[in-house]
Amino acid sequence: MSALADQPRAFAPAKDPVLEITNLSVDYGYDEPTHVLRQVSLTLNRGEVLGLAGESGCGKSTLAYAATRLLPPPGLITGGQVVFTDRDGTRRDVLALDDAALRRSRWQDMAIVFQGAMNSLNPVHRIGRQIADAITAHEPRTSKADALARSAELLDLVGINPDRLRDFPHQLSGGMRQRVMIAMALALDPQVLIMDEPTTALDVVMQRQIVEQIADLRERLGFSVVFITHDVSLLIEIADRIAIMYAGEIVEDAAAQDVYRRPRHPYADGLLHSFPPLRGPRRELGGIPGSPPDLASLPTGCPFRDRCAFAFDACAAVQPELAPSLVPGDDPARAVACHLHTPELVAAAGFAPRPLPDRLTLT
Amino acid sequence: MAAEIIVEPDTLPLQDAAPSGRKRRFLWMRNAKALTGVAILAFFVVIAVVGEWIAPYDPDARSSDLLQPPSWEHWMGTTHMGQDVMSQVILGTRSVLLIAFVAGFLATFIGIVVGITAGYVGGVGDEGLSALSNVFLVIPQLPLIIIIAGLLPSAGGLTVAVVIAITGWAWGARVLRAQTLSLRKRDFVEAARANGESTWRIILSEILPNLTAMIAAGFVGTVSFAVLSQITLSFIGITPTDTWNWGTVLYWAQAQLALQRGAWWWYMFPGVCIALVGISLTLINFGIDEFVNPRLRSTGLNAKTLRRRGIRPRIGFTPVVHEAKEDRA
Amino acid sequence: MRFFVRRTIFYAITFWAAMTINFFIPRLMPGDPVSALIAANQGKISPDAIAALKALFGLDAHTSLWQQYVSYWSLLFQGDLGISFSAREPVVDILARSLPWTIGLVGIATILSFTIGTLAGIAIGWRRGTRADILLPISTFFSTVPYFWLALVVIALFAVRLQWFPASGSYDRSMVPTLSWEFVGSVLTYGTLPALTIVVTSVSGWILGMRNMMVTVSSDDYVTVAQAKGLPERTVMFGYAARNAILPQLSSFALSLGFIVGGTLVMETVFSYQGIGYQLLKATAAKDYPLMQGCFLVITLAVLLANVIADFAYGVLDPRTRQEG
Amino acid sequence: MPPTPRGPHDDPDDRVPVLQAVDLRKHFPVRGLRSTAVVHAVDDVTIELYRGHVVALVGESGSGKSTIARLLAQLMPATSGRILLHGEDATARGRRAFRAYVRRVQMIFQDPFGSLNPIHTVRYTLTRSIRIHQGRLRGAELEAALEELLTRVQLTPPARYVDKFPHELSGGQRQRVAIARALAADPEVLLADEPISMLDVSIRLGILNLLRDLRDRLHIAILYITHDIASARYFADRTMVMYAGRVVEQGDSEAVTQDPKHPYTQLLISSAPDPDDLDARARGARGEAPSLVRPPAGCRFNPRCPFATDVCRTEVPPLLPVGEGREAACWGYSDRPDRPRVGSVLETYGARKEADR
Amino acid sequence: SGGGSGTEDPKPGQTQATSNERSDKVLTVGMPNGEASANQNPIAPGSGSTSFGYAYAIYESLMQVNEVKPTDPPAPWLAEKIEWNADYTQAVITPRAGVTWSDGEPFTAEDIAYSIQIRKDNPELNVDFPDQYGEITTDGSTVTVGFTTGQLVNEVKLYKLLIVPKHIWENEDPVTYTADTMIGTGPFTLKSFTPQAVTLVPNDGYWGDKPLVGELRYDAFKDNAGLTTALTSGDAQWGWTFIPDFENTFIAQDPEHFHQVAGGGFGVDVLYLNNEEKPFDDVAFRKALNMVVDRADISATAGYGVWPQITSVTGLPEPSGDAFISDEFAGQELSVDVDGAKQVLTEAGYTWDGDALVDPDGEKVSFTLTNPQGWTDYLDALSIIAEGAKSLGADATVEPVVQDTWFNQIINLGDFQASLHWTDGGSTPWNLYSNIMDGASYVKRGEPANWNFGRYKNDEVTQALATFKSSADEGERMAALATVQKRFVEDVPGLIIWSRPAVAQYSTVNYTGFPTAEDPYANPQPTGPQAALILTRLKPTA
Ligand SMILES: Nc1ncnc2c1ncn2[C@@H]1O[C@H](COP(=O)(O)OP(=O)(O)OP(=O)(O)O)[C@@H](O)[C@H]1O
Ligand SMILES: Nc1ncnc2c1ncn2[C@@H]1O[C@H](COP(=O)(O)OP(=O)(O)OP(=O)(O)O)[C@@H](O)[C@H]1O
Ligand SMILES: [Mg+2]
Ligand SMILES: [Mg+2]
Repeated sequence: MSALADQPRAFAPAKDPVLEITNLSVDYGYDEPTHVLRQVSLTLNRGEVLGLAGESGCGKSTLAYAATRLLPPPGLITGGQVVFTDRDGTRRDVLALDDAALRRSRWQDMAIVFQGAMNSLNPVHRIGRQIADAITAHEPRTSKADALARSAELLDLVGINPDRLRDFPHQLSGGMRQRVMIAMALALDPQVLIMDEPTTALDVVMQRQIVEQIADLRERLGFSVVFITHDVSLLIEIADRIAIMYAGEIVEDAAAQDVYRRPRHPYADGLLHSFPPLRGPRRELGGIPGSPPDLASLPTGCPFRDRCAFAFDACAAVQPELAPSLVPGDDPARAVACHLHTPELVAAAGFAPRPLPDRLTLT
Repeated sequence: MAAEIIVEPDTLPLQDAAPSGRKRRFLWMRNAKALTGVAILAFFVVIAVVGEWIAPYDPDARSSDLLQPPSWEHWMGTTHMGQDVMSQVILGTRSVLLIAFVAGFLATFIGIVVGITAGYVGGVGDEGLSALSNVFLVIPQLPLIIIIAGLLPSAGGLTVAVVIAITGWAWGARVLRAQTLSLRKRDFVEAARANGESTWRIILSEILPNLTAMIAAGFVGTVSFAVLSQITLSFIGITPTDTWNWGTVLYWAQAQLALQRGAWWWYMFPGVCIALVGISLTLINFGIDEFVNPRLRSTGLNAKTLRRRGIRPRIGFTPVVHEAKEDRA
Repeated sequence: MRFFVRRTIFYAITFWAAMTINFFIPRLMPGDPVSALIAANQGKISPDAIAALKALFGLDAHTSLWQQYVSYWSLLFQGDLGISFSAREPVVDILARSLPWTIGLVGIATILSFTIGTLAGIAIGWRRGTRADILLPISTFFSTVPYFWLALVVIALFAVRLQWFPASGSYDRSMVPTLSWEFVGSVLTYGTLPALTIVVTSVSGWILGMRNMMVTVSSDDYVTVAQAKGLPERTVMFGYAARNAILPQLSSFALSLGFIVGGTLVMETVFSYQGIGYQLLKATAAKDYPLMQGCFLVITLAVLLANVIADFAYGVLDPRTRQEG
Repeated sequence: MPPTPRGPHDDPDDRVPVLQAVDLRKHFPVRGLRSTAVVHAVDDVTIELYRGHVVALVGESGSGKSTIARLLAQLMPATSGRILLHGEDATARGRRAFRAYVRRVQMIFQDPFGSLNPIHTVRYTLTRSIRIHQGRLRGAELEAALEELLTRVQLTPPARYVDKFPHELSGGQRQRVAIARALAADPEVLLADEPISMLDVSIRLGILNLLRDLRDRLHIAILYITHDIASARYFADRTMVMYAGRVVEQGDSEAVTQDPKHPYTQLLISSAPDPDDLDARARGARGEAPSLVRPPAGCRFNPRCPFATDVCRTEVPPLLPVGEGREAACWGYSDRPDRPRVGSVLETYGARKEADR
Repeated sequence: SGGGSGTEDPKPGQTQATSNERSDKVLTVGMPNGEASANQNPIAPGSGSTSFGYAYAIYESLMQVNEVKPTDPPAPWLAEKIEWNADYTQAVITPRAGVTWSDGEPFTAEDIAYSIQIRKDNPELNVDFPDQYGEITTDGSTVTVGFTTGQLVNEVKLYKLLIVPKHIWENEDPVTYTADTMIGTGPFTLKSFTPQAVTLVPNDGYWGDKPLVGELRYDAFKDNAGLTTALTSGDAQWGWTFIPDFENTFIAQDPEHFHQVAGGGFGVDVLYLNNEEKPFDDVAFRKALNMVVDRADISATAGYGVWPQITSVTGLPEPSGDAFISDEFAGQELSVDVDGAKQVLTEAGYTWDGDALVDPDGEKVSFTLTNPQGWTDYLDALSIIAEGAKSLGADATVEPVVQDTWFNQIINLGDFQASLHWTDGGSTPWNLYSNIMDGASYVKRGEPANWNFGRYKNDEVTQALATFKSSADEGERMAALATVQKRFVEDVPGLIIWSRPAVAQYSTVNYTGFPTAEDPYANPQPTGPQAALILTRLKPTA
């Protein structure tokens, strides 16, 4: 029932999936595992920027790591598929690849920039070499010199003077290191780029530079991006589609402006509207009441129900499923995991479905 | 949406995700390696304690079974004088363990104190202490032991232990110093300082535990070093040969050309005992390092389960097991 | 610049302290060279000869310890290390003769052991939790048995029983050292057992150290990044994990290079290999002060030199140390 | 109720800053063979923290913000300059003085991945802080204190986090543990170095509200270092903008963020994302931070400044008043005849962008 | 007669066919010294060439003394003859004619005079006659050496002096000269030196029987065990080391060729008893202990039969001592007699508290037996002695001590209760007895003694020993010796444990003609002036 009109996006991604995550489950720990991700499904389309936002600790990084199988011990992928579709249409399940194939696929198919990128550089190698490394590993015919020349270009791309090729990581500021990591991730024109809070250590000027750069490159090279950040403003600005995570599950998945202007999940609304505006009138913000649930012992039903103003009896018993929004006029591709939108499911479980309220905001 | 309804049974007991402190303390017991190590060591400790009562013979007593291979009467054979090798080994255990551990503790202690102080204090104090450890690194152990043994009326076990410690701490100190130096600049040390922790607390609680693996390795190293030094000293005949230790047994074996005469038992058993003690220490060391490093802990603790489930935890290749439900639409 | 001055002063002081201690050690030792000589010739030299021997060793003149100390330094600076009591030849000659053997044998063995140990440590640390771990207790077994024990067993087995290698010595006794293939071959055959024993007993230390560092380093982020980049396993293992893990290992290695000169005393004795360690043991037994001091001198110098190298190597290998906050 | 920005001298008690740094300077030596080069991390920074006030420090990454925080926490000696606590020289000589100092001045570190000891549980870290600053609490009291702290930083339920090791926590969770640790000290001054960079907006808000509550109730002085300018506007009374080791602009937060004067501040503000106003954006700004080993002569921003003139390249601009309680270090606001004409960065960059296309 | 008596009648035990042609096989002498030091000076005490032994194949002595049969007259060697005056204060040496140095220079009386003179002039070199040389003169054909005291018991020391060439040495400082060229008169000359092995080749200009050993090599082995290994494997063919259980360890490896021979001589090992301290200040206890020490057991177990048992109560070893045993004690043998010993103790007022022996003062008897650690045969012997003491009820413990301490603070200062020590050999029993009980060597406890460590003092004995040493009258000397023996047997100042003859191992695979038990023509060890004699007697096996 939002009155706001749809704004056409400048860049409309084609609807062909490049990465399909289905029912991905991840545990931490082996004997008393914490189920951090439980059957998470997410699709990334070719050429699309998918924003991933959510509570701190809800499993965003875990999702990114698991999809690339880089989760450190004691992480354990306990189920699901991560199907990558190559440019030529071949599909492969990352989780089923053997070591060699996985190695080959890495960085070319999917590159990742880690959270805490400042520690991600090898302290004893010059950054040029570290970038060139990735190139020569995948393109063995590239000569060292060529690889270094490419590295120089890449550095230039992220706004670092190519003179810095011969610097060691400790000689760079945190922001520069993050940019080096981004440059490195772009080294092989990956089809999917996963970026986990790549700009936390950067000032906004730099952040903008990088974001613009990524947008540019994306347009030029047509790769897809999974962008994880807490900076909602930034996310809305650069993402085509945003997935909101809560307690190890995706609760809403829709086009960026749709999510921002017309959130369909109460949590998404809370999350996207609790940041202070830089311009315009100052306004008081409330945030989301309550605290996130314990991933180690999640209650049954909807994990958000304790903090939700719209919770009803079914929320405690039935786990919501991602389903198309029921709001008339909504993009049919958008999905939300809320019982308000799945009356059939509620009914099937023997509860009385609730009608959609007029206003979905929490406060 | 053709999804089924998933009503999760509320089976998960609400308990702390992490084991409580007490439980945690005994966690290392679950590490098979450490447990084996502890078991072997405990075995020797028991022998060291009750050796006198369980030794089948007086180790000095001669008998007519000269140089007999192992038999039911003499499990480890006899010496050229008909003495029972097993009794000698049993009674020798105490002095070996005592000296080794006293020396190991002492050397580790000095090493920790000097190394960490040097690394943490920095500047002139560091240079002074480093110079000191360097000097001790170059002092030759053997002549020093001879001197001290000569200055004292009887170069008993503890003297030897002290001398071994004095000559053996410097290496550890160096290693610890270097590590402390790098830890000192870490943010968490700074943070603890900024939080108002006292210097010694920072050293003891922030830096030291991060060095535990290193210290444990150093301790194991020093203890082995002490065992070896002591046994070597006994073997070269520098320390008294009247109190039994494994080195003394070997010393006699060598003096009586046991190997040339085919008396392998005289040689083999003490050697194997030494090796067993060393191995037990190493195993314990593994246990310690898996335990003190929280990142390694769960892998170390669950090695067996993991093997059963076919999981090999690795960096960069997260294992995949299809154990969870995969039934969502 | 100040840094270098400080280091120089530091090493000078260390050198002085070590040499002073080394001056006093033999003099504090109980006993004297004469009775040691008599003991060594049990029954062959009558106590009546004591006076002659004292005169021969120059022990009859009474100079104060301080005078001795002063002349010790002045002679040291002239490169004069005196005449060995027991061998009756200049200490410098003995050292010059022994040093190459020690450096050759122990040096090669140490380098070998370090290389093997480090490589094995890398492999084991990298594959932590697999069956490769078994290698550890095995190698530990060899490092925890006393050196001489293993050496004697090895001699009994390979030299006496199987006769594959000679039991003692540095080269075929019938040869006179020349630069011929024959001689080199002989040196190699004679060096095999001692070197093997050194390697086998010392390798586990390197394995252990390297493994522990590998395990620590492997959990660092940059290793994950390297994996994420899809680098070949070898590159990740060596270029990333091992390259960082080896740093502390290297400083130990530099130090142990210093100890090479000291020789593995026991090894040289057991195999009667003519190195410095053997000379030191002999000198100690014979209370041969000049020779002992000579040995101390080279050992001290070597260790200090190794320290300098360690300092330097760390600076080269760890770029972080080049900048200081 | 939006907090109205208050002048620093509301209360006679507060006339003296709790913590003050005068002409602070920090040069890091660059170690090399014969090198005497230094990194000019912080140059001539004067900063005043008043009771119950929040000063935000924003600026380029690598401009010396963290260094200032560390200097103020006295974790490293300043190359020159003075630090005054309640107007008295507070340079801590000796451990006792230092500990007395940290009781009053606490710092939250920027990097929660590095500032928590990996081998200690959350319980240990917080217990230590509580013990140091609140006396020897034991048993139930201690548990209550721990619980209270964790709840304050929204790590709830506390029991879930209290026995975790840092590596078992997400970035944001670690950051909150670091905050809780500083809070346990009940300091007079809190130096918060990007305390919320890894938190999601809702928790970010919670933490900011918490800090604001501390400011209002306990009159803590807070130095708030951030890259999130919107939060500076929301939370800070005053905002200082740094560039390459120098303060380039300072003043009332609302004014600085709504009407930036210094070209760098303009660039900064206009670079900040704002989903409601996608056009107010300086696009295509290029260039990078200058080397701090050999900083540019004159105004350090001059290589990137579209308005720079010769005077900017030769003479260091002082902080010039540019309005009520506001200062900017830009020759454009001087009355020199050769001053540059400062226009709108946004326009300049916007125009360039158009030209590019 | 220096020359070998040929191979016509092969000795039993060495029944191999031999040839009289020089063989090119190497005869390897094994030395347990570890490493040869590059000091070839043959007269400096402890120098490499003497302790390694090859000096004795290159330099020769004046006479050949058969230490195995010390009573045999010395055989002329470099000296044609040596004549002493009546009180043994002057010796006239007639050099052998026709001898040349290996550099071709003739050997003359000057060389002998010079060789002795440098010993006199340099106390460093004067091990044998410190401060005892008188005037040394030469008339070109003979050399007259004067002594300040009578040297009857020391004459062999003169015979064994190595002679060096004056024409080379006079330009050098004899103390520091390293004599690298090794110009001697001996049957061999130096071919090459390495610290591991010293190689000698026959001296073609040798004055005596031309050696048939084509090459002689002295190999360094680290210690006894190393040498044992070399001997048992045949890598070394001649040497001397204590091989425990030598019959199985060594000889059994090649019974036909491997031999161990032990010579005679007067050297013995003595358990010094501290005559001034409890419990050994009581002659009854000393006697009793003497009666319970099982010397057969000690010799067999601790000494592996290498060290022969001594049976005579006088302590004199067989066979050398046989002629010196006084009539009174002829045939009296040491035996274990615990009851007899208890009897002696009971008579002296000792009692028993249970098993423990209590002395007349009412104190329990206990003592320690001290020796350096590492001297394993001694320590084994001590523990057997301790067992004997225990059979009396005395509490005896064996205490190994640091060798240096023992040398410098224990044995010489008399700070022990019982300790094993050797005695000098010599050509008469004089050294044996003097070393144990000579009042002339007596110093107070706490002062360093050269001999008589047990601090036995009896003027009668002191006098008798002096008489024996200086008297020219055979009868008087034997009477003095009888006195000494009587006191030795009755006072038991120390316990003779076993004899310590010169022992050597050799292999007759390549060469034969070594001294054997049947033909002990010389001390069988390679390190001594006798080496020149033995080497010229060796014959290659066919
Ligand atoms: N080794 C571990 N053991 C147990 N739990 C873990 C472990 N590592 C992470 N977790 C838990 O998994 C959850 C998800 O962590 P993750 O790092 O994916 O969060 P995130 O969404 O990236 O958060 P942030 O935005 O703060 O980085 C957190 O609640 C965390 O506590
Ligand atoms: N210990 C040090 N040694 C040498 N240079 C340093 C050191 N610490 C910081 N610097 C340099 O000082 C400058 C300021 O660093 P600082 O960490 O204060 O920046 P910052 O403003 O906090 O940046 P960010 O926003 O990225 O955290 C940087 O150029 C940095 O490289
Ligand atoms: Mg994260
Ligand atoms: Mg910072």
